Amino acid sequence: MGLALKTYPTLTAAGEALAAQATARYIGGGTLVVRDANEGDLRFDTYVSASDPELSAIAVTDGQATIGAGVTMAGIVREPALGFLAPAAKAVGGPAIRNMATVGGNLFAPTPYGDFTVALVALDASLDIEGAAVPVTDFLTGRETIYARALVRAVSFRLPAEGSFRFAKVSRIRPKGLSIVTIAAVVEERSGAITSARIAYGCMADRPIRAPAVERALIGKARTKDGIAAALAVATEGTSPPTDAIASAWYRSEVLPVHLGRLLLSP
Amino acid sequence: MAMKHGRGVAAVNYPTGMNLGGDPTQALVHSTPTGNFMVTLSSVDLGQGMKQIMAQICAETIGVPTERVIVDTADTDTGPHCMGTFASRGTHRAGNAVIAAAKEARQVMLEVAAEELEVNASDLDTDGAGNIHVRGAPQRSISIFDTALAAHFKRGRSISGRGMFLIPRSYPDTETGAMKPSTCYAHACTVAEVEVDDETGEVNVLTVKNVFEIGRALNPKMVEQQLVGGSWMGISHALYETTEPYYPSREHGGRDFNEYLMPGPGDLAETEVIVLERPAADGPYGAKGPGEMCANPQIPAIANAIFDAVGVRVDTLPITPERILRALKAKAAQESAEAVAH
Amino acid sequence: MELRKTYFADERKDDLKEIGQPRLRSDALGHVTGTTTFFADRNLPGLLHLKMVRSPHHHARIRSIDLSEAEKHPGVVRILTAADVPHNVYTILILIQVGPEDETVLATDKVRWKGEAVVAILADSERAAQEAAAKVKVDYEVLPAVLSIEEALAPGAPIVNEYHGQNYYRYDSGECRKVRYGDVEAGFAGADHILEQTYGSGPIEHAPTETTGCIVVPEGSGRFTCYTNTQAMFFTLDNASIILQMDGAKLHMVGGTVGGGFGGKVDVTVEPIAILGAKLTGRPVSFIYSREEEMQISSPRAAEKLVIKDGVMKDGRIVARYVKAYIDAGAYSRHSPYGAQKSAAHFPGPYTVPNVWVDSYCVYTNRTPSSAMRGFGVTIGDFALEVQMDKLARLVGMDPLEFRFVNAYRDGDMKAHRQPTEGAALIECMQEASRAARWPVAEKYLAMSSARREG
Amino acid sequence: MTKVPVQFVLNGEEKAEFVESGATLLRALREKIGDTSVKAGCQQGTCGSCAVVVDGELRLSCLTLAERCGGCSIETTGGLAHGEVLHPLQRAFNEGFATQCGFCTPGMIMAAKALLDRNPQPSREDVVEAISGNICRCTGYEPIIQAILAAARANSLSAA
Repeated sequence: MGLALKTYPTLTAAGEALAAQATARYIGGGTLVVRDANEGDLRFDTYVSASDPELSAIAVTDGQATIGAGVTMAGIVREPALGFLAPAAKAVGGPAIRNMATVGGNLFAPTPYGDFTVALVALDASLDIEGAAVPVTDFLTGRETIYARALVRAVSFRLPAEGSFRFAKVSRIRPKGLSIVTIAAVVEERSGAITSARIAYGCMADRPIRAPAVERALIGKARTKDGIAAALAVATEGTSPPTDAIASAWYRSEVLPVHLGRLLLSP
Repeated sequence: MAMKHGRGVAAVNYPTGMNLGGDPTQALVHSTPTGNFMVTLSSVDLGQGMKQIMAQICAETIGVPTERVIVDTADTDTGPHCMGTFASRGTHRAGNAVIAAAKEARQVMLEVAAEELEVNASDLDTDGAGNIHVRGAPQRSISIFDTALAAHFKRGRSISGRGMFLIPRSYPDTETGAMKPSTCYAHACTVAEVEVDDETGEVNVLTVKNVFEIGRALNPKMVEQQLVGGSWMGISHALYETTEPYYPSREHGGRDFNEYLMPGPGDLAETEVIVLERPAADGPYGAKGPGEMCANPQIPAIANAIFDAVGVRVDTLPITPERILRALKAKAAQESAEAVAH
Repeated sequence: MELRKTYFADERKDDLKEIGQPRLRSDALGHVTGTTTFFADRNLPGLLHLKMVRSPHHHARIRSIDLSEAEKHPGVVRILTAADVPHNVYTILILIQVGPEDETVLATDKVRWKGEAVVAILADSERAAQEAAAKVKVDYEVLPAVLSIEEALAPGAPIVNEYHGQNYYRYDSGECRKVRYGDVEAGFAGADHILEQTYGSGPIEHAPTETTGCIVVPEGSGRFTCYTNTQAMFFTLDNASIILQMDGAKLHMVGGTVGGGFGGKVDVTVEPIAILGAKLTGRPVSFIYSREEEMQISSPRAAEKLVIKDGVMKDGRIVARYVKAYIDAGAYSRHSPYGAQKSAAHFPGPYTVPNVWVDSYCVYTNRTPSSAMRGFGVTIGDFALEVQMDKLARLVGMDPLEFRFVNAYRDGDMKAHRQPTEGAALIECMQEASRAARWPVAEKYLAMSSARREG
Repeated sequence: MTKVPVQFVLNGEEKAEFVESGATLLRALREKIGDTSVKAGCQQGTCGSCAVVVDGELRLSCLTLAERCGGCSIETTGGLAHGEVLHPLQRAFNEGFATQCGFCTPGMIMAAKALLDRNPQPSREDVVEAISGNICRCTGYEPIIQAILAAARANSLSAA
């Protein structure tokens, strides 16, 4: 049977509709779900969308950012208060995709997609799911299970200290290509020593992950070649990179420390 | 990290037309009552510009401006037989057929003009702008428009021609392989400069300088289109493309333009194209087929440049960062083993 | 782009009026206004969509096909199986007497590659066709698969394609196309150095932006108009005529405006089955490859393996060249026997070598059938040859460009396939490359000419 | 199949059509309205051949639901010329030999238009970024980049 679109004024109403119909899927920007339909994914026959204006709101106050799940990558790039995040938003697709793809959709994008979410992991973002605050890493762990049909209202995070956020997407194709490895880092320093570090990887597992061993190894060290050596030595700890059309697991593991080192040492 | 520079060269040739011949193409040309010319074919334009080139060939042969020629092609009800567009045969085979048809049509056109001007057809020439005149006496002239009108309504003549081009099929000798695969060859030499990241195996192609010998550039801007696009595809083949990245494993084949890798607009090498023309004896106005040849020399030139840069050979296409990195690691392991042995 | 008119000026008259002029393309206006009509740019009332059910296995026996659920699916108009195809086993090049017929339009008792067409669904909408395709039940008995050239040629390998009887194409010359010129063993015996190397490649896709497809309209006259993006109108018409056992006079192919070909649209994989669908339903039928089908189902450029062994003298002359080339045809011939033969004719490349031995094999594996692509039979060979040339130059301590001058063919030189060289221009290309790339070579090479030998 | 009414402005003209609920804008434009300048190259969002401008923003019509475009203003390459007067981008692509097979051209021109409408004097890097979601298999991109830069120059001359 044909597909149908059902639009609801609020996310809550959309959520109820989704819960009531197993063959319904939520549509944000459409870049994932409409592709699935075009390619003959028969597991769903209904798109559910919400026209809730709150979903496309961005609020940055008192060092706290809250981004509606329906905000597009282009919307992030346009927001002056989120300038540090522009490289991560620009890492997603080409210009047309960025005008459509949303923050909420990116959370569900399977590896090797989902570059923006890598940034959210490094920012230790929290998701608003039906009023509950869910850490982004918890969400990712349960993405195909308990959160498979979750509706994310917004993501929020503390703004990182000036100059502490770093982001790199390594791709075969420029300026737009799938990721070999994506790295986001929030590294704070005082008096020449690293005081805190949150490191996130894309494409080093089947979903974005944190790199706790690296984070530990950076604390107290200088951000120099020698200072980060111990961290690079444990760069691949806890990773299980995929082999896909872009790169093999072997290659991803081999170059991860190289790219991590370059990112950490970049000015 | 170190970015290592290198450069490499390669030289190639390429046959024009179907291997071993036996691949006919036919063409028909006729005039409308007002002196436009229709070329009828069944050859296919893949985007390389076959329609435009056939119009220019017909126009040159008849002696009219290209705008006076209309090409109607690829309808099997109307177009005479063509083997198809492949094997760098379109321009060469169809071009020759169009020349033959246009020559026959031109002869009728001159005969009609001769009757109108009361001279011998052999004394007439065209000016390329739409007129026929007596050679050496340009004031004694008639327009092609009037000639066509006269042919249709007064003289009862059909200004038309049939063209056919066939290189007879060659059969290879079973023991020696003696055969005639092709009648003319295009040529190329490419020098590529690369930089290779010796920690990641990534390659940037900095420049490619391509020299192509193609017989005759029938339309230089369209030749440039083919050669520049082909040069890009050569780079793409060298470093990026395969449907099965882990061949012979059938896993992980690309399903879309994100997974099937080709260089993007941010990956372009500075590309220089230089064209030489040594007309082919049997080519239409000397032309050979450049469309396939132009994508070949970049591949080995880049492979050789990578060796020049980092001292490793990757003899399997595509030359991916992974293959280079594996070769670099193998080389390093071998060198350190040798150092220990000494 | 620069036209360097100084070369071969005496062989050319540059007095033409239309030829050599950079006229604007007559078709570009349609392209930039979006008004160029590609085959799919037509809307037809009652159009049916054809969707193929494909093999999920590399090699399997078909025990049974159950269409009962699919046939009942709303929107399904007709389902085609092998029994509906009048002449189901075909091969494209039968038109030029290159047989045997070895490929099924729709699989009968076996599938030989993952992706092979088994059942064709004709439905009112693409979605209905997709849904019905999911309801087709095919019972397969999976068979051992042969996925590489080495596996295919190993003793006792499973037979990929019974129409050939062995895992390679049998030419009139035997298991391979052969070229024998001079005495290659004597050449090696007298050589200062010998270098044997192996080269390879993976399959490559044409990846045109417009996928392969056609729309077929049954006409009141009893004829069928097929709007197609084939690269070869009569290849398609004649093969469709054979497969459908239909008089060619009933077939009308319309095409000639193609969104990129690169050799990928010379197979005849969509038109015959779509015409059959139109015939059996009396309705227009559209069969257009999805992007995924274009990437993984349409024929790629073959993977190849090449072994090159050369004998070379200290002064740089190549005195013997031995080439074994293996083309991975996949499960069916399509154009591969032709490509392997073209490859044989291409060696030893644009060089004059007195002793040459070439064996070129077309090998069958349980893979997507490969076929023609830009540079067919030559591109991968050129990669191997020209990397080998670089290695040889370094082996004898010569500059790689100068090394090629030493060996470049000239007019009158006898080629390995026993045709004298005519119209050579390799030397001039290299001279110009030397200048353009600032890659200096000795004066004697700059003084060379393709048209004659020195002294 | 449920049909729903959709109204939008296409290239300055009001359009009202019944489309299948859940149908893509690509389908609606090509099959309902007959604007076949919008090409279906992949229907995956990976080639850009179907790119259109919706309310000033570049979109992929293959991933956009027609029903969600109600009330929008949509631009396609099919409506870019004013009679016989070509848009500067169309002129630049034509005169710059930036088309070969022509299949990617309409989407490419839309991507370029979305850029020039916001940034009339783009750098080469801006142009590269703007067309990064559009695949061309024939040209090697360079002639396309040059044509877009030429159109921008022509624009600035006519504005001066």
